[in-house]
Amino acid sequence: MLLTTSEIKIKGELLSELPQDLYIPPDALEVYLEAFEGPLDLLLYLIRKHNLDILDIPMAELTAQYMVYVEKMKVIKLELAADYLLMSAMLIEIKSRMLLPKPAEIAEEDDPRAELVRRLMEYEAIKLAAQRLDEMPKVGEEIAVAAAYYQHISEIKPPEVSLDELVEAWRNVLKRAKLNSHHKIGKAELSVREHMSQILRRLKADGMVEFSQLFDMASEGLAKLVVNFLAILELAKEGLIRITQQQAFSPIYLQANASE
Amino acid sequence: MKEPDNITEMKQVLEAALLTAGQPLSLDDMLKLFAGRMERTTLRMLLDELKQDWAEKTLELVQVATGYRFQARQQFSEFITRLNPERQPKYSRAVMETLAIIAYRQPVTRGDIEQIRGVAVNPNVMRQLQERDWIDVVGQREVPGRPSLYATTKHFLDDLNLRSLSELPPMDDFAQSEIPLDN
Amino acid sequence: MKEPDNITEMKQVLEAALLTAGQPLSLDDMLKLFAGRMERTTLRMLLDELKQDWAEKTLELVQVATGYRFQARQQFSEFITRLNPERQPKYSRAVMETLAIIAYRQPVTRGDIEQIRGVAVNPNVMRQLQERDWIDVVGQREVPGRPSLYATTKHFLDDLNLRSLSELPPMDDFAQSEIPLDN
Repeated sequence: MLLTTSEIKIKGELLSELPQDLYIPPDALEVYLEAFEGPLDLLLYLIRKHNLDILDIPMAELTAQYMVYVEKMKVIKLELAADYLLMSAMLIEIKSRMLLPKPAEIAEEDDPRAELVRRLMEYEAIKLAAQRLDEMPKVGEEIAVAAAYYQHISEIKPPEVSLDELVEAWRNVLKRAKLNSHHKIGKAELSVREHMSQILRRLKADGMVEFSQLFDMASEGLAKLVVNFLAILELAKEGLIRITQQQAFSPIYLQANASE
Repeated sequence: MKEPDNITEMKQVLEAALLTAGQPLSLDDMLKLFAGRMERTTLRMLLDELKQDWAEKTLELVQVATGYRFQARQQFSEFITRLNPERQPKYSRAVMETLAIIAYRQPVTRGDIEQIRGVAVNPNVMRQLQERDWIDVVGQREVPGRPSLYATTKHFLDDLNLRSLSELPPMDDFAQSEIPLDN
Repeated sequence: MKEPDNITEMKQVLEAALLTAGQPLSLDDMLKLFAGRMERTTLRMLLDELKQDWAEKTLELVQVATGYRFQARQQFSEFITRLNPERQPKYSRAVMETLAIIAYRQPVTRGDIEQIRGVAVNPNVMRQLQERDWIDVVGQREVPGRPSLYATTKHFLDDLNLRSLSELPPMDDFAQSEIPLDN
């Protein structure tokens, strides 16, 4: 931002005179804090607006002023004073090198001011970029994003259960019940138990079922037939079904014990 | 931009504001849009027209307690909700353990389950599993009270991506190694 | 409701979702609307059509860094901002210059920023930008002290209506006349 005197106020009074060098009067400190972002900013201002030649700054005087200033400002904003002081030191260094007798040929990049100029120009570009970013429309300021209402439908989704979770639950049951030594359940036993459920389901639906109807000789393998038979025996043993036969060699009937 | 000076422009300002407000706008809010150069009756008329303009669209202009807002028509809510799904609910430990017992020990009665878990089975637990169609009653045990026998269903196997119960991890795979035999 | 099975219905679902989102929706978000029954190429085509459909309307469909969103056309913003007179306070020059350095020179450390601006960076400045979710730490520079490297976020691009950093005004635009070194 480029300032004119009308924008700079000290204790409510307009600043009548703009600085001609890098020295900040202590009573104008707060103003400078707000108006300039640091020594680069101030220097840039002086160069661009007042055609200041950085070599024209009375360095010895400036340094003396700064020492007084730093003494005064020890309590507050010391780091700011340090920034300006550093800049003064840099300028003094540049000036002293410029005063040395020049070799006949001096390359552009050997000019001790080149580095300072590079920094000033980089800072200037950033300063303008910042202004541009500041001016761009932004969401929440100039950009309004569509945000109409919608009814959030609570789809009552049933919980998902994974096999791992099921096994974990069973493991916990066993752990707590200390059933492990008595209830190791293998694949074979699970097949039997599955068939037990299937037979019970069938008996529940059909009432009485003839024994051979529970075996599908055509489509089921031997292992499955055996498992099916074991399931019938287990059901009988657990008293869950009744097996009846009127006389030898007559059909054997199964019925759920409960279905009477 | 100059102030809107005809019905079309006024409706456009209203529409843009209502679509981007993120909350219902009261009549007073909407008057602010026009910097005081709008009568309440005109505003109401514009809102009516806007409502008509959107009659066949994806959103509708509705009046709620605190003002007017655009909202997605009901038939789109289900799809939009997919963008922000609710957290998947989980079954309680009681439900999971009951299910595991029925899966591994079927057919079992509630009494069996209670004996294995050592605590009473809440009827609600059985109901949840039955409503899910994961367990059903396959018979009764012939003991006093004739308790129901529960087993897992075909649907349970489908949902867990199993072809048969024998694909459940057999318990003796880890019975020895992972469950301490402390007796 | 049944899944949409024609272009018109699909566009309606898309439109309703984008008008209610309140933030950009990514292509992946939008695919979720159709529960996986949509190709990316079809989706892009539908978005193009939707953009056309709204070409003359109060809102426009724009693409920003994280996706697509409907936003009010520029000519209505002046009116809409009247609804919220207490706007976000403007950031200080220190904040904006720091942001500009991070945007154009990223990734940078605080030391880099101090070097360019010639003054110490107030930690509060970084905090303001982080709270706005415009910058974040993307790593550390492997030098003593391992200072944090800052970069701008996608959210920053979204908020400035940009798809990528390359859409920022080019730095060359800011090059001023040379500072003369006459002696």
